[in-house]
Amino acid sequence: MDNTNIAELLAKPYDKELAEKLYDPKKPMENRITDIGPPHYEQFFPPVIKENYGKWKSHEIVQPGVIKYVSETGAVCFAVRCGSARLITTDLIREICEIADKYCEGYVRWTTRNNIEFHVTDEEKLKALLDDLNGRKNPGGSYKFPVGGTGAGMTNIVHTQGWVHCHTPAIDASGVVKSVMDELFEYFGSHKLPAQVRVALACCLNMCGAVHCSDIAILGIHRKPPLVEDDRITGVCEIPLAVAACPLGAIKPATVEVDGEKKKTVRVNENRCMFCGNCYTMCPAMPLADGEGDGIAILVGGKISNRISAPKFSKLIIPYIPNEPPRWPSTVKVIKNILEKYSENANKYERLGDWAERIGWERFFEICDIPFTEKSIDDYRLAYDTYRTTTQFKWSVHTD
Amino acid sequence: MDNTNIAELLAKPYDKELAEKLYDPKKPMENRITDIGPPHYEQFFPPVIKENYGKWKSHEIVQPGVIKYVSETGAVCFAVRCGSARLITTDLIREICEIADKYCEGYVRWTTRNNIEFHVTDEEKLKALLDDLNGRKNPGGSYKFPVGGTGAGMTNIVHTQGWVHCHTPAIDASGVVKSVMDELFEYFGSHKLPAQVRVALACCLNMCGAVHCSDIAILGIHRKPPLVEDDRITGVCEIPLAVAACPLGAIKPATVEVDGEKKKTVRVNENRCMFCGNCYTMCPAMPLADGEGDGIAILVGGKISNRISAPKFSKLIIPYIPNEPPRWPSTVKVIKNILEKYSENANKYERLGDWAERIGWERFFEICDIPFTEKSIDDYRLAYDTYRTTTQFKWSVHTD
Amino acid sequence: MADVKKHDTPMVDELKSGPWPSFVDDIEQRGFNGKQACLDLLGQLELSYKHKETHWKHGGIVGVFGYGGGVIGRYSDVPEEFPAIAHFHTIRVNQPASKFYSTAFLRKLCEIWDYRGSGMTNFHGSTGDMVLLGTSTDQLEPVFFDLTHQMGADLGGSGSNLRTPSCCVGKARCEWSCIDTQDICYNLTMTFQDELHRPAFPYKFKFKVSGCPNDCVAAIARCDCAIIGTWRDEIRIDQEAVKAYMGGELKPNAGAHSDRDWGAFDIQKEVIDLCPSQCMMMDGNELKINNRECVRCMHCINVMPEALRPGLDTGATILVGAKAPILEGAQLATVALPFIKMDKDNDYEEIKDFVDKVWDWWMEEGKNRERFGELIQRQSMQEFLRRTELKPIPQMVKEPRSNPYVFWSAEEVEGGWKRDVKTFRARHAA
Amino acid sequence: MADVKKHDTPMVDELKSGPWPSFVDDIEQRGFNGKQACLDLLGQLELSYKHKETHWKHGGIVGVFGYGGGVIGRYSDVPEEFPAIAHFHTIRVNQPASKFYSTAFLRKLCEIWDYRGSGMTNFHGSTGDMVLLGTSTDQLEPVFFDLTHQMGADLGGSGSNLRTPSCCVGKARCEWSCIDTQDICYNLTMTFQDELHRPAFPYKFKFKVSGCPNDCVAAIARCDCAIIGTWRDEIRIDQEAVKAYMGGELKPNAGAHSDRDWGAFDIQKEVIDLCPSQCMMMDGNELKINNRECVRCMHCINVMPEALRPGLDTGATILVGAKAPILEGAQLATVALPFIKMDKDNDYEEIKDFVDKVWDWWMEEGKNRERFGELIQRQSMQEFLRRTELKPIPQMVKEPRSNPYVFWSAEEVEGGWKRDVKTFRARHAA
Ligand code: SRM
Ligand code: SRM
Ligand code: SRM
Ligand code: SRM
Ligand code: SF4
Ligand code: SF4
Ligand code: SF4
Ligand code: SF4
Ligand code: SF4
Ligand code: SF4
Ligand code: SF4
Ligand code: SF4
Repeated sequence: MDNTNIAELLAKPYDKELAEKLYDPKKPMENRITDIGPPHYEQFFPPVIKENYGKWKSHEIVQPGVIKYVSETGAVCFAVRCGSARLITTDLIREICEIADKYCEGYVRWTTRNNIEFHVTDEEKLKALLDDLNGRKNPGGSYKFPVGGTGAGMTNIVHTQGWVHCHTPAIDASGVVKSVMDELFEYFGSHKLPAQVRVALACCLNMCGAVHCSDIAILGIHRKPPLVEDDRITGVCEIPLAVAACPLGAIKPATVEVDGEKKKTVRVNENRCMFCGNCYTMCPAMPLADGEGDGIAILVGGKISNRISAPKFSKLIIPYIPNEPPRWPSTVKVIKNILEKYSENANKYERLGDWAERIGWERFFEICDIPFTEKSIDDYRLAYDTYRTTTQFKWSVHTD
Repeated sequence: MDNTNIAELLAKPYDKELAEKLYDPKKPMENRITDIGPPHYEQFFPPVIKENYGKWKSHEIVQPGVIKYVSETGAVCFAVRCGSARLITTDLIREICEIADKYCEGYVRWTTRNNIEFHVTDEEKLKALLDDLNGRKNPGGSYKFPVGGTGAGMTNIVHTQGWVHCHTPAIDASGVVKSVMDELFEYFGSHKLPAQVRVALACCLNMCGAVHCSDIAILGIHRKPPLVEDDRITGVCEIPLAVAACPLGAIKPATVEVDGEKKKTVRVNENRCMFCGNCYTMCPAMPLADGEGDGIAILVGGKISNRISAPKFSKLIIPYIPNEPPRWPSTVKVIKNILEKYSENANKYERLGDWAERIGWERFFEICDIPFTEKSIDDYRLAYDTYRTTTQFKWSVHTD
Repeated sequence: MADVKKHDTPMVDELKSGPWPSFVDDIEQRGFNGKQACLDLLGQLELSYKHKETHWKHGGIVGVFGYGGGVIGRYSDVPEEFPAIAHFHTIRVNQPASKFYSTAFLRKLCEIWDYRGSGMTNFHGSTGDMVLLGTSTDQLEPVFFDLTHQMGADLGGSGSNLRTPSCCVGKARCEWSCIDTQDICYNLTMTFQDELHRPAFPYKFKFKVSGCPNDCVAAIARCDCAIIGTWRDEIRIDQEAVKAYMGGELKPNAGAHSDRDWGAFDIQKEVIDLCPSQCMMMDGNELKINNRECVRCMHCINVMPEALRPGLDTGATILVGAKAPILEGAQLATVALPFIKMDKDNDYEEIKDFVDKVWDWWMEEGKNRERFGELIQRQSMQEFLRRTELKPIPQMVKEPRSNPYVFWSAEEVEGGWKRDVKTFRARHAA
Repeated sequence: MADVKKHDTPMVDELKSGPWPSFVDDIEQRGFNGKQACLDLLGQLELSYKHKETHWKHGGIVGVFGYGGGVIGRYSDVPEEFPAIAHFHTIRVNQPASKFYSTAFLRKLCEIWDYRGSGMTNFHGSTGDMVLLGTSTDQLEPVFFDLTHQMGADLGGSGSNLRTPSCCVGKARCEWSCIDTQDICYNLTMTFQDELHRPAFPYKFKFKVSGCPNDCVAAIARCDCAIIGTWRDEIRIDQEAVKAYMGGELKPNAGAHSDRDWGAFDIQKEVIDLCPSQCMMMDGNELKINNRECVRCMHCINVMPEALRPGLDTGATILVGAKAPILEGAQLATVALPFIKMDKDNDYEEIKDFVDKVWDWWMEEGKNRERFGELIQRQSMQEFLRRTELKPIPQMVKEPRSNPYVFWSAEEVEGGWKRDVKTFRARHAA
């Protein structure tokens, strides 16, 4: 299988019966193609991209969502970026293909933040494409392909599975993202923030959304220690693994009587539990999820790029907001407020975390009117490095 | 005993027999005065200080070592600061008293860095005092009372006991200080550095000299694990305490045969030892000192004041220089070099550590021509926070 | 079209309104369009909205023959109510580097997935895969055969193996890329197919490749081995363009701040003063950069893309050990190799040699579920350097250590560690 | 004068030359002047220079009756060679706050020490005591009786007790002192005499008092409880003096940079640009400070002492937990109370109440040889706040935590922690 040239293969119609013909469970290696890796990228490049690979000279964001690239060869390419729910159906992908075929010579791309990008090479097509995109709406009225996500604005929220697919979430992902993006929609299609603002969501502490370095992070958290299913645990996991799973050593082996029978199980020292969920990952008989206990923590001020300041972690500023499906109004409100306060107060080019550091976190909490709680004080391994070991601080509502 | 007024008491001649008369070992509480605390400070204030307490308005360093204070009352006070070896004899104190009586109405003070301060209120006396001080020399030619230690210069080296009195030192203190100060003497009596430079010395990791936050720190270190005196250990310390002493758990109880007899003792996992010396502090049968192993580590860039930047720790830049009594030439040389490079390159008001951070530590090592070794990389508890987690760094000799 | 059953989903339906693309509408439409799984998924989601708890069971090990990764098992814990999603495994399909597609490819994928799965996807997963969301165990092998035989596609990673590498758009469209991000990503993926498909590591291992320090694929935060483009020579300056920015003819930051009046562009305030290494200055009308002091943060280039460009002696900085918080806390990646040439001609030998040493050490010493970055923290950066045969340089640390707890080995110390108590006591009475 | 024996000390003698005061000359002279101990000390030092090892034995518990501290026992390990220093204990004498002395006091001290000790001292010890260096066990009680009866002086601390508090020169001579450093130091010392003399703590505990954030007594790095003066209102500005600095009539930083040509004073570059909170500006010829944003770093005041002065609503910031590296690594002190009035009239009640709570906790929970700062690290800042009844405020931290590992208690969580597996499984099939 030559993955550098699969055009021919793709040109063939899908053969629904082929797999069953080739695959014989009794001889699983027969006809098996493995380790071919992903298709080679180059064959999917639109012509202008292929021809100008490595030759691009500069770019200009001609309007939010539309970036014009100019090559040393003089070639021009417009990239049009559209928001996406990421959780999308084959129908929607087909619609994307239809658009790509119509305007983009049959090519399309996704960004690292799950936006869709269409490429055209002349302004006329650009205009037609934009009109087309803006016109496509869902039955409920939402845009199918909102254009934006560039420059000093907000782009798509990187997020994870939530209740749509994962087994460990403390919150939903897609629903929260939709609720936040609806409210902050104006920032997606405009360049009026001081710098780019990256919002991310992860539905549990595993942080598949890598929210640990985002300007604003929405994090699903549990707040109740794991249940222990004494009658099931030995059947579904090994006690030593469950015990070893806990970074704080809060899990100890135990023996209990279940229906008159002695059973090996574990006990959790609940006061030492920090709800990380690693025990559940290792052992299905230790679920943490709880409708009342679970909810959202907000972290802010992280970043990835090495621009001006070094990459940094997001900081926990709101330890808990209850789950409020379907629209999570409290979460939406605090995020909007932070974004607006940032927008009003930060300097041009200044990322949210750099702003907070410049004015001081005491001032950040004051300006954003967020109560400071002990939960924001670190007490994990490297906690000491976050203590304030100087008399340099500002007076604020907290000291008034 | 009224410690706010001891003038009368002091006026009486010293009665050499009194103690023996009053103290009866069989009735130790008889005649015993305890818990009186230190003499009240106020009675030792020179008149101008007492009268203007809390009224000082401003000051000017009229020349290195001489600070003129002006009070709201119009009063003026000159403080004349003199270097001192700190390790001084009663003869020298008497000489200080003689000077204080002659020029300073019988008062004198010591600074927090062990310099001596004389106070006079008029310029004439000031001149006479300065002349007198400059004229006093030791038989070997050294100044008894060098004037300086103010402003953007070097002041006295805070230091500790060394081989003169302590049981745990890896180096001498007074000898090293003398050697360094001799070489850097010009900086003590002048204001030509970018900012103040605080040098400190501690003869072991206990750091009685609190060298952990100095611009330049000279630190005595051991490099051989403790010996274990199997035949003595149970007599002089408790095994569990010795075991518990080790922060790295490198000490384990053991039983050995000494002269055919089974003895309880300990064994050290030498590869886990970091030579902190805490075991020896707890147990005299575990000495670390070794003429070949011990020596000096140099740390730089710490500070205490909250001026401009927050207080910070000194950083280890040279892990080891051998002990070279009596004049420690290698140590003196590297310190002088660092000081000079700092002086040439830093901005006005910029402390050594702030300079190193501004130019980047890679550049600091380059400019000071100090080899970077793995010993400068942290591997203790909070090590992660010192890793470079950004692509921001400079090219230097290390990458060329 | 088959008959489909719509559940009552009042809460979930609230997510149809508002301007942002509604996943609910999309999924519901797909459901009405014949996919019961879609409607069952919305039904179960409604139940989750009611209970505020997930309704997926814990894990489930499923996969395709010969691979230990690429499929995540998933079962509903209310299968009677939602039988179409009783099994709902995901298949991670390795995306083409930087995620360009032909519609032919996507259409074929849709056909397969409509036929064999739920019709639902993530485009893309957080690691970068095309995620096919929801099918039953019996369809796993057929999907795999379809992907390999009919599309030339393969699975991505999951489990304790190499995860699907990913990269930024790089030279394909970006003028700043210092390295061939796609080629590196593809090359590593192909070279390490075995590591990707057959879990043999202590835990997951990720590569990401960004063309420059803007790091558009978030490598520095999200992967065990980050490859980030950089340059060693001088930032290229077009002084005429600098003047054009100063004169207001060119828009700063390529127009990224267009919707707000930030006043006239001020090169001093907006560029020179913000340069983290303070290595820029105006010399009359000329912009001067002291490149030896530049830390290549990209800011000036970002602000004046027509005037400034990365240098020509390009390569990559390699950083290691980034990860999410589980277990010991999150880590950003640490500089390991400050600069290496990324040489296509020698098949990226240098980085692969490095990676081999990394894996040797980690596979020998790493504990179960210990990420590579955690191993470094546990065994020390010194050990990392020894095992990878790198020399320690100050670029690896923000600052030298401040604690004095240095380890020495007997070989380093004059006279070694063998000492005799008696000789010591001969000098020193106890 | 008694007959004295000079040892051969060629190496030590090398330390007589050079300009810095030679401790060798001083000690040798004192030796020739009748003190064999001085000459023996130099002799033993020579031996140490030869062996590169100390020649003092480990510890030795000696002291005066009723006190558990104040004396450090010390014995030579080569007593035959240097009999005059066979015993060489030190006595720590509590210095008067800020270390002013009358010559009458010093002379008396010298007399005592010449008669009963080695004639050698440290003026002063690192903690602040007058250190009388070297006497024998039988002289300890007599020295103590002499000190108390004939000088009104007392011992300082050593061992696991309160150590001798110390302070900067403060209002006695410094225009910036926001608090009565001497009075506070004296008051605390007197109040806590029992704690100072009778070890009852897990380890040592230190107080230091600095009048302003310049921290001339190094409190923030060297003590368990640092009291550092500050102000809450506005920096006082004398605009005329500002102009005088700008005009070059006044020397910046009071002349601290006098021996080098740094060029004409530039208020923008030297003050405004260096202000860490960037809260200063020139408004025409007027210097303006946005005091709400000022972090009271002292820089502007240090540079222009004739023009700027701390505010008038003064008090102290209390920081806790600084220490040297043993065992867990060095710590700088952490903000505990951002501001308290230091009220002489109420006998500094507020800080004493705080200290009581600190000690209660530490004495209950502190492990042997665990400094207070280490207890905070081990049991968390949260526990510290609970035990001292302080409310958490952002001033206590540099930044909020970045890891998500937050502890919750059952009371804080809706429904508590009691949950029933059966009810859970009724909703979720296993
Ligand atoms: C398309 C995409 C790369 C890809 O392979 O898909 C991309 C494309 C560009 N990035 Fe990016 N970045 C992309 C994700 C990122 C990420 C990763 C992320 O967000 O997860 C980052 C790091 C985020 C962070 O720091 O937290 C990122 C940090 C930057 C920066 C630094 C901005 C800053 O102020 O720190 C620049 C420079 C700039 O914007 O001037 C930049 C610049 C650019 C440029 C101008 C580069 C160029 O010349 O083509 C591209 C258009 C920028 C724009 O959208 O305004 N790109 N960029 C990604 C679009 C994501 C999206 O759909 O929104
Ligand atoms: C006398 C003394 C206080 C005492 O109670 O004994 C003192 C006295 C003064 N200090 Fe200090 N400082 C004294 C130890 C300190 C210490 C503690 C130490 O070094 O161990 C520090 C913190 C050191 C550090 O940051 O590492 C200290 C940091 C300062 C600063 C901050 C300087 C900076 O650039 O960071 C100032 C402000 C200045 O110099 O402009 C200052 C300013 C002053 C002023 C100007 C205050 C005043 O108006 O009287 C005094 C004269 C300064 C001079 O010598 O140039 N004093 N000063 C101490 C003299 C020590 C000596 O003998 O050399
Ligand atoms: C599907 C995906 C989220 C998504 O919605 O996109 C995902 C989903 C899961 N991740 Fe993840 N991770 C996904 C990208 C990530 C990322 C992001 C990245 O790769 O850039 C991270 C953070 C970066 C990192 O690797 O540290 C990530 C960090 C984790 C962790 C924590 C690892 C750590 O060292 O801290 C776990 C926990 C574990 O491994 O047990 C985890 C575990 C999981 C599991 C397997 C749940 C589990 O406990 O076993 C999730 C399966 C969900 C499901 O049923 O579909 N996932 N996971 C992403 C993979 C799709 C793809 O292949 O493209
Ligand atoms: C005399 C003095 C050094 C000097 O030359 O001035 C001193 C001398 C000793 N110190 Fe110290 N320390 C002295 C001030 C300090 C300071 C500085 C300070 O107080 O500002 C510190 C650092 C600040 C701090 O407390 O953390 C200090 C941190 C230590 C430590 C490490 C404590 C820690 O928590 O890290 C030890 C080790 C111990 O306690 O076992 C120690 C232990 C010792 C012992 C008792 C040795 C031991 O292992 O038992 C030393 C006795 C030496 C001797 O024979 O004379 N000494 N010690 C200082 C006391 C004189 C005085 O009372 O004025
Ligand atoms: S963040 Fe947690 S809950 Fe969300 S997809 Fe990843 S592992 Fe699952
Ligand atoms: S949730 Fe985390 S801390 Fe709590 S018991 Fe499980 S593994 Fe331990
Ligand atoms: S630093 Fe160490 S050797 Fe020096 S006096 Fe203190 S305890 Fe003794
Ligand atoms: S010197 Fe320190 S690390 Fe080494 S054995 Fe002794 S206590 Fe442990
Ligand atoms: S990381 Fe750099 S090279 Fe890659 S897309 Fe972003 S800006 Fe371009
Ligand atoms: S890339 Fe960054 S560090 Fe280098 S000159 Fe430009 S702004 Fe300065
Ligand atoms: S700490 Fe402040 S008040 Fe005290 S002497 Fe130093 S400058 Fe003056
Ligand atoms: S004291 Fe420091 S922070 Fe305050 S105005 Fe002056 S320089 Fe700025």
